Amino acid sequence: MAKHHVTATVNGDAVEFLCETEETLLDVLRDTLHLTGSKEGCSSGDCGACSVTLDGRLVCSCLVLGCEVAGRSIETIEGMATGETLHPLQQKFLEHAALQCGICTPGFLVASKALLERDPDPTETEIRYWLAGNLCRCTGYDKIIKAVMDAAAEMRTS
Amino acid sequence: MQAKTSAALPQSYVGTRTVRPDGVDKVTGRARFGADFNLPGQLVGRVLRSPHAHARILSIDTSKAERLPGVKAVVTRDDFPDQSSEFIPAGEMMMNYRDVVRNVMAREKALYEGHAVAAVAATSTAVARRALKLIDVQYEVLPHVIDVVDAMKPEAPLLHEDLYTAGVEPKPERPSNIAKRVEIGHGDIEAGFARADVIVEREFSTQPVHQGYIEPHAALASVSEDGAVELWCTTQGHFIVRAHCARLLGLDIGKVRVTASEIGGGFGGKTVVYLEPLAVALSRKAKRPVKLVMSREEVFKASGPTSGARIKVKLGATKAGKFTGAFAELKYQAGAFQGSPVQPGTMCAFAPYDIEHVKVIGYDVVSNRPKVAAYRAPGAPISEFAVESVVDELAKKLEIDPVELRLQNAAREGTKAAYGPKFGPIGLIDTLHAVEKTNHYTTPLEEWQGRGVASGFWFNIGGETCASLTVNEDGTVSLMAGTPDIGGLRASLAMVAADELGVPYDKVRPIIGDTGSVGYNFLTGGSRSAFSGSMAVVEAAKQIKADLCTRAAKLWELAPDQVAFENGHVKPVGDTNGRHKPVSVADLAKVAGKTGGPIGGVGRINAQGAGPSFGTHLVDVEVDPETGRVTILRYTMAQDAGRAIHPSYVEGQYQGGAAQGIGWALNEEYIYGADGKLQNAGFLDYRMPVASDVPMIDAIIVEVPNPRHPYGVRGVGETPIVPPMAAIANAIENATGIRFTELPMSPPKVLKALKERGLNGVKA
Amino acid sequence: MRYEAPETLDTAVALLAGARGDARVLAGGTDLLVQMRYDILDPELIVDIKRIPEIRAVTEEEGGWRIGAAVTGAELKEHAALGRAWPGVVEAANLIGSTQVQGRATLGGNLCNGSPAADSVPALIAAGAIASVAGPRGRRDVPVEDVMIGPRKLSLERGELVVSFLLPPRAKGSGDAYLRFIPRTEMDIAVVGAGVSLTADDAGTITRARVSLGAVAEKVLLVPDAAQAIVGSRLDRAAQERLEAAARAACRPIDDKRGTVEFRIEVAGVLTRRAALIALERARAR
Amino acid sequence: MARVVLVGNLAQVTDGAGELDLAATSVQHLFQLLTERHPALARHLEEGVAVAIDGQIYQDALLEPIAPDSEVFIIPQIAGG
Repeated sequence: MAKHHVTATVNGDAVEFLCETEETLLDVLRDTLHLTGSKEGCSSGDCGACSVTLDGRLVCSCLVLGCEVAGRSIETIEGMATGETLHPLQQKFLEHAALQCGICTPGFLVASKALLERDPDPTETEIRYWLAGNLCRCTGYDKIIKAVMDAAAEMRTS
Repeated sequence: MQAKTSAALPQSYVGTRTVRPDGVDKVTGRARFGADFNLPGQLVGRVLRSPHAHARILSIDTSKAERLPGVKAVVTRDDFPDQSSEFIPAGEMMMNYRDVVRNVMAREKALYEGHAVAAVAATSTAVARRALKLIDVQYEVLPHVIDVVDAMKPEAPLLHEDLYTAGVEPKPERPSNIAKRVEIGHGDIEAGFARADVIVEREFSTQPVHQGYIEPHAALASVSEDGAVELWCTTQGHFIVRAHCARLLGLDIGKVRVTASEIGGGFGGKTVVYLEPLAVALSRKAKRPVKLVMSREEVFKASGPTSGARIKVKLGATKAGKFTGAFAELKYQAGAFQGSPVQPGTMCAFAPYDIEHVKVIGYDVVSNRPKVAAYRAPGAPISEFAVESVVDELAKKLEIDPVELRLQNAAREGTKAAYGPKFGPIGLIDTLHAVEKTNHYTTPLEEWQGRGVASGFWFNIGGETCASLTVNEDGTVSLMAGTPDIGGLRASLAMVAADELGVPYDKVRPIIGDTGSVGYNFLTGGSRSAFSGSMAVVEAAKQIKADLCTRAAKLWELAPDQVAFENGHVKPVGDTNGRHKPVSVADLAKVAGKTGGPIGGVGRINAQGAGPSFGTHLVDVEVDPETGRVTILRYTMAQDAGRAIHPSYVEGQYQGGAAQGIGWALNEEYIYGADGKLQNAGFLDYRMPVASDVPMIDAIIVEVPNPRHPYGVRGVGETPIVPPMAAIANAIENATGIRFTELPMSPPKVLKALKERGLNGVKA
Repeated sequence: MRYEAPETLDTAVALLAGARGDARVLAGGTDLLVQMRYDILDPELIVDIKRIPEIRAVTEEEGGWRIGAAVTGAELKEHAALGRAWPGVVEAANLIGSTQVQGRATLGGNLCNGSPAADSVPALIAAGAIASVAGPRGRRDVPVEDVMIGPRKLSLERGELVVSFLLPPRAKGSGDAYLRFIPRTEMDIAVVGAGVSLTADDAGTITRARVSLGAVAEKVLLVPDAAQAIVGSRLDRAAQERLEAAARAACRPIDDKRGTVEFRIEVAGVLTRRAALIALERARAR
Repeated sequence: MARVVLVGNLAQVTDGAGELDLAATSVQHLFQLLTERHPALARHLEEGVAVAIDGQIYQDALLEPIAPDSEVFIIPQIAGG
């Protein structure tokens, strides 16, 4: 059967693409739109490396079909910085060395941004549970949690 | 986007917390990992894997798949020439290529579920998937064996009809699954135990655990008509990948160019080849680029993990707490081919202690599981888990504080290690004092809470390393290294280069070169990359400084010994001091062309002098007496870094290793069914710690400088995973009075033990 | 593989009924997409029901609440009034997977995936929720405990789909709770799940109760004996022990990679008691 | 004469002789002397061993000097993760 013709908004830009029914949003982002910042770690929604927001809602792009996003708005890691300026979360991840290998970092940043947009002042426990769907095998999470708390504090004061 | 750096000249960068040069790419999604590379005309590769744990492969018919439109190449065992059974250097590792070729593509037999049997390259994923279904493999299913003890039984199904136990004289008459027997030690343990007032003897078991890197294996190969090979892959050692691919496919090493992508975690699991030779073989046939990426299920079934094991430990001590004799027997699973880390397991078991009489015996045992790969301090966490548990039990019996007992017996400079030689300056005692001094150590505990401590040791290595420094015409510096940067290496090397040449840190741009652009490098492993890489950078900088002095001396018409290099400038010294204004690296770079050409240096070394790193971990747990759940309440660890080049990334290694150890201790395991198939090949049921499972991990950096390194650096990457399992088992014992000897200490096991002792029930 | 996203129920039913091969309803997709990716399912037709208004709505109805089958866990969590009336149901829905999964996973999908370990189902059964089912032969109401008949097996006929769930009006002094046991703190499938809904009089004596257990049998169980064990009591120690015993007696679990028979039976009692205590606490608060 | 200790399985190859005194001046020289005495050792020395000279472990360092009073251990080679 013919491919689906889909128009949507990605990081504020109107995009058009063709996809098979079985192609996931992650497949479309990576292979068709060449936005490889979202990573494929498991294809089962268990690692969070493919996290994006769909109409502002945090989801795993490996658990969304490409054809489902017609007319909807997607934000990926590629849309997080504004021009020359890193998002405070990105800056804090760098300053706190909250990444080692970096494969999980885009997912953590997208998920953390979604958290701080809902709750500007989360507790350590709230952050840990919100991010429980993002696996990191390098850091033990310590510096990631600290970076998110520090970014939240800075965003509250600015 | 310019990220802030936290330090400025003339202060030394080493020891500060700079922002990593590759950081911005990694927080913006720009960084390219293994699966992020693509080429025009690229084909999709897929691997057909054995559904059986043990089966003879009677025939493989690929004709139907080859006829499917869109299929451009199919490869099987016939595409990989057999290799003789001899140990050949691959990089620094000794590999038996007879096994390597059989592991990348099953030959006579499929030896584990997930063993590669064939691979296809097609124009789309859908076509590739259909093609796999069209490959007709005839199997004769054979009885399988999964457990290490079962595999050692004489009547066990035999994996390799030609495998005779090495290390026993005379050679056994019959083949078996026991590949090797190793033994180390010194003194006379019988005499040692005779002098003991107290002896503790226990048996332990551990399960295989996977390295669990979040990035699956991925490789993209492009082979041209003239046989030139371009390979992009995620690996801890692209020079090792080059050596393996050249050997397995009969290629000239010089014709194979391998580029290491950014690597999404390895922990030892990306030191061997899986997809890479298949991608090259497929591309060679299809004459088009071929990309292969593993699914998570394939990662679990066909790569890693580390060994599961059975361990016996016997340790004796005097009333006063002096260890008198130590014995251990280690049985390690190697997976389908020999080569478990049992040898280092034997050498590390008692390494933290000064014991006169020691004997450790180890067995390397094959069974129908994926061939094990290195995992952080390979072999050490397993044997040290058992030993550190027994040390704790001994402390309890002797009524001596567990830290005090360790201090009494701790290895120090001059101690004869269990594996023979004497230690140089080491920091074990310092790490014990460091945790003892924390308020964590003295904070009161409540009911059903417990506190545990354990120490750990790993050797660390050096090895062949190249790094080049080029001073560009504007005074900026290009740094090229050849070991993949897995956790901040580029930052550390740039800091050392900046200090050596006296240039600002953000004027040094470090990159990881491909196998064609930098000299041979052993892989990133053995906690060696920052240790060895910084030595190579120092060597390269030395050449540049000498060259700059020569050029300045000539410009000033002075003798070479009348100039010297001091914090970024060449200046006249001695009686000519002050005769000329000191000239900076940048100024000399401007006139490089007029003074002899480009300025650069290359460090080419085989780094020796690696200093062992010891660590001590302190953990509080709480046990739910009704469900057996163990919660990690608090975690503190101290480890000797020699000198921390970048404290944040050293702490990161500590914290990450501890978290992996927490998973190993509590929930991670390979679960097999009676059919020999892996039942939990995914992140849903292979339970790695998530953010809400762990507390903050307080990392204390102890610095006992390594005298053999210009900055005193020791490797730090592996030791952190050694102590956690015992520390947690000791904490659970402290909370419940029950000594757990089987990993993982998962809720069903804990609850069962509590019930057996009538300890389960409502919390007071 | 066809994909359709109808905007009316009738079209959805017609598509499902008329499908040539295997037809699957797509709600949150958090199970369906994984099963497709790992070659467990290869449907001929996927019907995305998220564009049908009534399947996406939460509405008050005769003092009770009607929850559309494709409302996500995250949306339920943000519905303050529903959270006050049925905290246990909302908590259960929010235990399904990660924050990311919460953004997609639905009550309808969780039930119709047909897993005995589904987190939201014991809470719905304890709540006495009624599933409204639409099919070629019109609408019918089915108690949630009767929808699933075994692992991956539903009592729905070809072409039928769950449209919504009706949670009955809440009497004064009512409360519900759901607890599950998993080895980690998040991200695992329930090893045992226990849902309790009860009503207590002013003296704190339990007058009505429903108890449901997940992951301890081939389907999610309604356990009347466990409810009987506490009705008429104030959940004193003796009643708690009767409750635990009745819960354990109802279990017929299996050994698998997630837990042993012994462990599941033991913990079923513990969680049922703990859930009942929380439910009673909540009942007393109103 | 340097004191040379063979750790672990190597002693089997030398019929139990675990310790020897050899006038070795470098690792390469040491390997020559050892193979002359125990030809069976050659394979093992090639297949990869590490040499600890006065407590310092060397891998693939044929040219490393050995002092007359050095204590030398021949141990299995170490890689790592």
